[in-house]
Amino acid sequence: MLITTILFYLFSAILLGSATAVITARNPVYASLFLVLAFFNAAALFILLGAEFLGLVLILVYVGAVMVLFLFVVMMLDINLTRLKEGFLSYLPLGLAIAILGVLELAVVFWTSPLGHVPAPAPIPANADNTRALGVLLYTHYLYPFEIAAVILLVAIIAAIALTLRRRQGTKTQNIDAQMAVRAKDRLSLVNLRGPEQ
Amino acid sequence: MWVFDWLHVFPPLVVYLIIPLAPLAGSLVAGFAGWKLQEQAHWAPLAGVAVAFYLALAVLFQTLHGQDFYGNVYTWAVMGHLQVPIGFDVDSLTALMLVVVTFVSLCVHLYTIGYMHGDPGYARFFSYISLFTFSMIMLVMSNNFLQLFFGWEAVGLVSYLLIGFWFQRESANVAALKAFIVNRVGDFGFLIGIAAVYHYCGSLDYRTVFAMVPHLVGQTVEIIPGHPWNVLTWIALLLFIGAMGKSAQVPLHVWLPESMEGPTPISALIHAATMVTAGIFMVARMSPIYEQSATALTVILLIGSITALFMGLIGLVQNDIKRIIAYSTLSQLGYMTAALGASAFSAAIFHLMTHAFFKALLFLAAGSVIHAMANEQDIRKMGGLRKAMPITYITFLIGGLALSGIPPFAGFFSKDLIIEAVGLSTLPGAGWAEFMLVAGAFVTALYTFRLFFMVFHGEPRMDPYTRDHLHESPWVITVPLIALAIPAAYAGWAYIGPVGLGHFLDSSLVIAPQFNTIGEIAAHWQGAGAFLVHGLEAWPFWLAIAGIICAAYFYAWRSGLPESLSRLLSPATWLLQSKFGFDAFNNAVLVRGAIQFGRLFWHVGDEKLIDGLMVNGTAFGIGKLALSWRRVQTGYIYHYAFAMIIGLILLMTYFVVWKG
Amino acid sequence: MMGGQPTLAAYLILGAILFSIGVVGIFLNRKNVIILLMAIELLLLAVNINLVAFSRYLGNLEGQVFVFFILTVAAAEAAIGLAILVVYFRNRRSINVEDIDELRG
Amino acid sequence: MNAFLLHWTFAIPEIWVLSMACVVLLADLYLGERLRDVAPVLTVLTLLGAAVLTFFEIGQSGTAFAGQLLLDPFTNVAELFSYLAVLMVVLYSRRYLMDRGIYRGEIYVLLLFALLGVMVMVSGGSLLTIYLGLELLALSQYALVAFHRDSLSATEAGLKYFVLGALASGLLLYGMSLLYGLTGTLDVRHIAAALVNVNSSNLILVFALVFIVAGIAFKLGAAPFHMWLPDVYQGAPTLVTTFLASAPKIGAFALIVRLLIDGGYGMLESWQQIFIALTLVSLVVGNLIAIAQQNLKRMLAYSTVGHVGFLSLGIVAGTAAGFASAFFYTIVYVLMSLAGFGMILLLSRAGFEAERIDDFKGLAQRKPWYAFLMLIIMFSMAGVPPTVGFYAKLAVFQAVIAAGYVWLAVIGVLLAVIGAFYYLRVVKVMFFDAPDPDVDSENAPIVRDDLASATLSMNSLALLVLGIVPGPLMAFCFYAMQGVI
Amino acid sequence: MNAQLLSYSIWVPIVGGLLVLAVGDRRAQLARWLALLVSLLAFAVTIPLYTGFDTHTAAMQFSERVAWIPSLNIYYHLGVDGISLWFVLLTSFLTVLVVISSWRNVQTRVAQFMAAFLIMEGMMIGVFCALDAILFYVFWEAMLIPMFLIIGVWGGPRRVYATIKFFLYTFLGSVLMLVALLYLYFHSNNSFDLLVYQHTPLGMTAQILIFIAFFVAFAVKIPMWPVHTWLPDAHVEAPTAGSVVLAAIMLKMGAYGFLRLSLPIVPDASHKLAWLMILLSLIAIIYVALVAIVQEDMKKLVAYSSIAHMGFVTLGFFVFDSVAIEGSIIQMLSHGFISAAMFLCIGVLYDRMHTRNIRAYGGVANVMPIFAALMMLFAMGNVGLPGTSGFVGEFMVVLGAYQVNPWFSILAATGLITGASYTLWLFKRAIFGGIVHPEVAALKDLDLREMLVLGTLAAFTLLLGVWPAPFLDIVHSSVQHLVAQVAVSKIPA
Repeated sequence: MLITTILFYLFSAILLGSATAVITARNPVYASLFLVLAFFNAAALFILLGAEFLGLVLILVYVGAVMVLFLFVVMMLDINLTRLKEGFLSYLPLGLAIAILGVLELAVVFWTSPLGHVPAPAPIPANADNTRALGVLLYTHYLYPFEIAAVILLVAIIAAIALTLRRRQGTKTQNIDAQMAVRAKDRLSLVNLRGPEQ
Repeated sequence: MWVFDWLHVFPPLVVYLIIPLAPLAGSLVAGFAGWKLQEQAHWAPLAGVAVAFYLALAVLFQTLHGQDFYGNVYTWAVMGHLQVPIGFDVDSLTALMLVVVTFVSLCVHLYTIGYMHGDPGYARFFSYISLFTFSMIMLVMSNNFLQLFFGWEAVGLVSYLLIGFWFQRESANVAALKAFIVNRVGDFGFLIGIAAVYHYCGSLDYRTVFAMVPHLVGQTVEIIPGHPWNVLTWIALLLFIGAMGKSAQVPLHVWLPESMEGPTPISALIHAATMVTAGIFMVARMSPIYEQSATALTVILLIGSITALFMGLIGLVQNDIKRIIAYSTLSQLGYMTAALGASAFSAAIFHLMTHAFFKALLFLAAGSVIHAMANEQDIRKMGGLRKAMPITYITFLIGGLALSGIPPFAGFFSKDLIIEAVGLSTLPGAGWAEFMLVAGAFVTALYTFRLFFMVFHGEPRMDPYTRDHLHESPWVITVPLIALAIPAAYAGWAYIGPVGLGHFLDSSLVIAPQFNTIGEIAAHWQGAGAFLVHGLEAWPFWLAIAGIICAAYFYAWRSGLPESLSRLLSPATWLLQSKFGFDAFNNAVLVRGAIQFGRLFWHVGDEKLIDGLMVNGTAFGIGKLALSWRRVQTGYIYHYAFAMIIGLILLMTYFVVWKG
Repeated sequence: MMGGQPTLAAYLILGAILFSIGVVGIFLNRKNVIILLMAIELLLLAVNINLVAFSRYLGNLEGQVFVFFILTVAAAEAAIGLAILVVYFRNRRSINVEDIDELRG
Repeated sequence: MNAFLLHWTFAIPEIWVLSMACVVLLADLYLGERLRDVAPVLTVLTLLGAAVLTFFEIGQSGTAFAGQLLLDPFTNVAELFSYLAVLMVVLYSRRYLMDRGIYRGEIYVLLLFALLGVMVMVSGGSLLTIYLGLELLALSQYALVAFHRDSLSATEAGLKYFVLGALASGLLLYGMSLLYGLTGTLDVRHIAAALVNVNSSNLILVFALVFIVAGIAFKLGAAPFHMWLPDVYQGAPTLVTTFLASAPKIGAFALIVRLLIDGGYGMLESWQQIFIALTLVSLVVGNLIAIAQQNLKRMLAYSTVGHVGFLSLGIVAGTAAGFASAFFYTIVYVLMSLAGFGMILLLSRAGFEAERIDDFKGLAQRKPWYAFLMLIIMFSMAGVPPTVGFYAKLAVFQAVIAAGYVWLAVIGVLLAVIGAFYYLRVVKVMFFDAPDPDVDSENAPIVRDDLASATLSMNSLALLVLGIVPGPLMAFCFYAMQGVI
Repeated sequence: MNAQLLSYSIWVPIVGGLLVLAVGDRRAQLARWLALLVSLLAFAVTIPLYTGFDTHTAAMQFSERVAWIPSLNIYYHLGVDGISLWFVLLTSFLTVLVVISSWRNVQTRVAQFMAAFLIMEGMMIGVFCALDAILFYVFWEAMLIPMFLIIGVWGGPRRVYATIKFFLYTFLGSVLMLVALLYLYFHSNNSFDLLVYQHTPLGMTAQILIFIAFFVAFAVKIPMWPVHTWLPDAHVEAPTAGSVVLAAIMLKMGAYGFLRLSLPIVPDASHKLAWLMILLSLIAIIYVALVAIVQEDMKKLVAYSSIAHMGFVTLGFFVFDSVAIEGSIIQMLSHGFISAAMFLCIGVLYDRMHTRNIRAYGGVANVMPIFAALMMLFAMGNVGLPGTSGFVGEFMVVLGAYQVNPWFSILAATGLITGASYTLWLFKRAIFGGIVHPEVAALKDLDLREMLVLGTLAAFTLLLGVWPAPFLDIVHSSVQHLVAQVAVSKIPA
């Protein structure tokens, strides 16, 4: 199935290219858009590997939610683009050398290891239901982690709100408790107005 | 004798114990209660010493009857396998020394009452001199090396305290310090000697050690590798270093002249009669060891002779009355030492005894003069005192004649005996020694009578006020003078028989047959009279007479002559006035050397190298390192990430290299 | 490639390169912090690729389960990260990486 | 009951803490306005309750949730110490937070969630749970560090911590992914079993370990993965720093226990090498750079790096005794940090953080009792008997020497001496220097906070008392580790 | 009671010290009296150790052994033998004097000061009694804390430098010992028992390494050249009482360490490296004595003299002769009295004049005769005059050293000369002479309290000098045993 191989290299190339673009883009908006592209390609690779559910989740959750959040923040913060690239080049050679050394070490090891050349698995049967299988695992075997993941999301919510929510002085909001707790005599005071003595 | 009979009610040990303890008690009373007793502080020490003297006589009497004692009082300590007791060895030598010591001490105590009258340190002074008596008694009565060393150092301490008695005076303090430290140099050798004795004999007890000595003959030790020395020579010389310090032999003599900074009674008691003879006594006591080493005896003989002559020469150019007597003491100690070298132990002890009497006499007489002169000590400012101070004059003359070796006074017998003995000695260098000693006789007479004539004869050279107030000293001063003049006059012919030549000391001494010079003389011994006659035929006597005549000529009749003579012989005068350069050498090389090395070690070794470079340097280096490493923490996220990644990659690379 | 599928090694090397790009993005970035956060997403993506590939080649689903959770956590992480970023921006009026150096030494 | 629910009771403490965290959140939301102390009080109750629940679990062991959760003595002991640590943080917190206007319920909620993260980590039976626990803890910590959102340094610290923390989790995850690839399982015990068949010189496995250890080292704060630590410790509100130095360290230690010992003991030889490197670098870097610090929090941060170096000695030993002593060291470190940062916390006031070393000048004259306590703390950190800090060092040295690494021990003790210098400096400032009139006049009375000061006293005195009677605590730690190998 | 005598000796002062601390600085007078009471009680507790001591055995007496840290096999194990007994008594005895001597001259933070000394007393006694390596180490190190504070809080102008130097120096020394102790643990079937260590076979290399580790610890404490430079600084800056304890007791711990640990545990290495130790001891005796001569600061002078005197002690150890070792122990004891007294004397002067510079004095004997007399006695003790305690030890060491090599005793005996030089030169410059400075003329002689303290020390100095037998009898069996033990090789065949 040559096509899979071709697709793999195609997606990989775009993935790596857009990843590189993410970290080198001048404008964060571009960067996030490249990241979206990278995610799309990764999702494609997932699907190539038979993980359709994860591929879809990647697109839905990441592209749909996380990246939108990124963009939102990028837009919200007024970021100047002037002081860029300073000092970047001076560190580049050493940094790249280190990174390349790391990649080379990993690559050689992966390439030479028998693990890297385990026989290709049998093609996934067409009726295999990846989503269902995952679901069964998640709700039985991985129930406990699943709950923890929920807690993590809760923490994220609490933390994000606690950090960013500001009750600004002077903003007028409705205080329902206070409204409910109002008693007539607090609002209405009867003043005995005596007219001028006639 | 009947006066001692009642003592039999006591066990002998008690009697022996009381001898040292009585002065000690006196000393403690004077020391602790002195502030309250004030001018009455002398009674307890005086009584203590008197008791000691009385008992010393009793002991002498006993030993004359062969009642020796050797025993322990208590166990001082058990060190490892070594048991060290405190004990007494009382034999004739001890008894004789005890009598000399306590007698001179008693005289000095008496004399001090007058001499120190009114001094703010009156009680303290009595405390010291009684303590000295105690220490000296402990020294001579000891039956082991430890106790000997105890007494040895204790007399050094008291000497230090007494020389520095007038501690307000800078010169007195310097002199005291010098005395102590020079003595310590001697004690250093002495201590090593004791260690050597312990090493080879396994004991510090006299009898045990002496019993071991024959077994050590022929044994050698290599202190400097490749140079085997006879063990006994080694021990003997080490111990003799101690004696050199204490008995002020060249080159450890430098402290004695300066010790004259102390009050005069001290000069008499310690620095003439008793303490300085400790070395002589010690060598005599150790005769079993010394007799086994010809080398040691030769060294002793030569050092003694050198001291005898050259210290006398220095005495010629001194002008301080006490210093002249001090140099004379040095010279006489040289004679004694020479006698020891010639194995004439009894002669040494005999001279020690006679010297104790006439030298104490001379000092006390000098003290009497100084007292009369209102503390003036320079003989160039004296003269013509003969009339004002007749008793002092007479007694001084007796002392001077005795010192010069004019018969029939005590010094003649003892000194002549020594010269005879040295002449008979077969040791290498004995000839030189004899020559120096004979020449010394002339020198002795010369400086003695130079002093005598300049002080008592000629024109008075003091200021008028002093001249008008010249007076004879009170009885507490003159009585001791007279008391000492008597033995100074007669002790020579009276005791040369039993002490100098006789068998009185035989039980205490061991003399090897080949060194038995005294034995030879004794073989020809025909009584004191014959000895006297014999002496008149010999060189020393005529040289002494010549010395007196020269002195009279130069200093009484032609008093301008010495001046021009000294100019004529200026290099020699200079040499004598600089005291052969010993002091200069000590100051320039030893004292300064120690201080320079101390500074070097302190500033360079301790401060710069150890503290500066190693200690603070390390701290400084670590601090610097910390500051520079601190800069790695730049605050930039990318550096932090970079550090992490570098760490990671390094670890990976390490494993690739290590395992791959 | 013979078997019609790229080898596992190919996926792993892809993951490794992507991971390195993420890392390089973190330590070579002198621009704003948002890009750092994106680089972190790349790191996680690389890990995910690894896990999915392993899962496929080992024929067990645990890797995919792991990826599922990583995605969840990554989302939460992004939320908190951005929140902190916003808070920081409010204080410093900059999210330039080189300005974040109050604390150092 | 379904098999995957077997032994679900093992998770009761976790469930309790989670539920109570939600309760605190809601209670604070609805009652916080009127009852300002409701959150801390409920938090304390939560912790006490959790302690009781955990206490009843002692003695049980096994797995739950299909191996996702492990219960063994280590779980129990580590959880108990974590409760204690958080409890102390809560007891320290009130006045400090009020002074800075951040006395809000969320902080307690976050603390509880972080605690939950630690609990999940210490009881984690698979790579997945461990990772999730770690993230739960980490996310809570990021938020806590930046919690004082008006403070530039706090938010900067939060940002740095976040970025580097994410990088570190990335490294850890990458390592985990390789481990999974090699063994085909996420369950640590299955990994251990699978590793028996893997050649120990398999470089992929070694790389997996390198990445995992790097992640762990980051969490522990071992050099060179420590760079975040000084900045975060200094920048975070002191209360948060106090927390960072406490329960999370137990969590980080749990990573070692679960990943390296439970899972990777077969690869001991490899990761021992890594730890030797980490130990050396940490000891040198931590102790040396601490000397140059003027800020006490920062100094204690570097000293933490040094402490991590020491505790790693026990890990290097690679023996049961070594791990136990490392655990003991961790616990002692936590106690010391709580006291040390607690002291800074207690001495600071609104508008004044007592975090410069010079702020302690003359403390012995101003507040002798506090100075005495700080003395104990400093000497304990320096490892001078009779404080408990000494026994911690003793134990790890003993272990490392037993394992034959005498040279490491020698280097360790020498750096302990260098380390002593900067602790002494604090003592010097407190006892030998005169009080700084500026500091004194500025805010003369040290604000009373009886609860916090009592806590601090107990905490510090415990360092001394445990120094005189270290036996039980040590036995407890040894007990905790007995089931591990 | 008898069974826990050592525990009482250790804990009575520590608990008492805490009580004093609790009294607080505001009630200074109460704190003083309480401290005195505690120190007396602590001294009283140690007396039965002497009266009940069996001189015929080298075994540990009054032993106590309780499990302390079972996880690491550490025991609370105490005991005394002839080697340690005197130091226990010396410590408890001197603390009483220290408390009395600080009665007036310490006016700030009195309770803390007294408490520090009492707590330190307990710890020091602990060092001498501990038979478990870790217990030993704990006391050994813990003692640094109070001393660190004493110098730092109540010290002179350069106190911070001095006290940190003191602490780090000694800390550096002791940590290596800890490594050695731990190493031994694994070669003695997991035991920390010092008595077990003594029978642990060890190869030569191991022995030498252990010896070096011990050496660093003990040499710093003694201190031996060239790790001695902390001592003069510490002494100069320490308050009088601190100097007294430092010189009289703390320095002895290093030497005690050699006897209790180095010699019996690594005998072969001790023999092999004896030359080095002897060399360093002789350097201490000669070099340091020369340095002492040129000192201008009285305390520094006495500090250097302490180093020189401790040179005799270490020399005595490493000639492996029973006379020398006993001599060293006596020298330590004697130095305990004499150095304490010397520092107290300097303290007496310092209290009155607030300077330790020798040049500022001169002629003190004119106005303080009693003081001068007592100080003379101590100076003579320092010089090693027979009849004072200072002589006994030096004499025995010289005797013993000669057994091995005459040169050792020749070089050591130079201490006789140099010792006399610096001590008496000090005495000459400070105490003798005319009064040059008007301040000196106004000095008052000793008061009763000072006389009591110095008089007591004088009595002991003389007693030990005149009759050392009772002191030596205690030491005897243990030293014989030690010598026999050191003579046997521990290298496994």
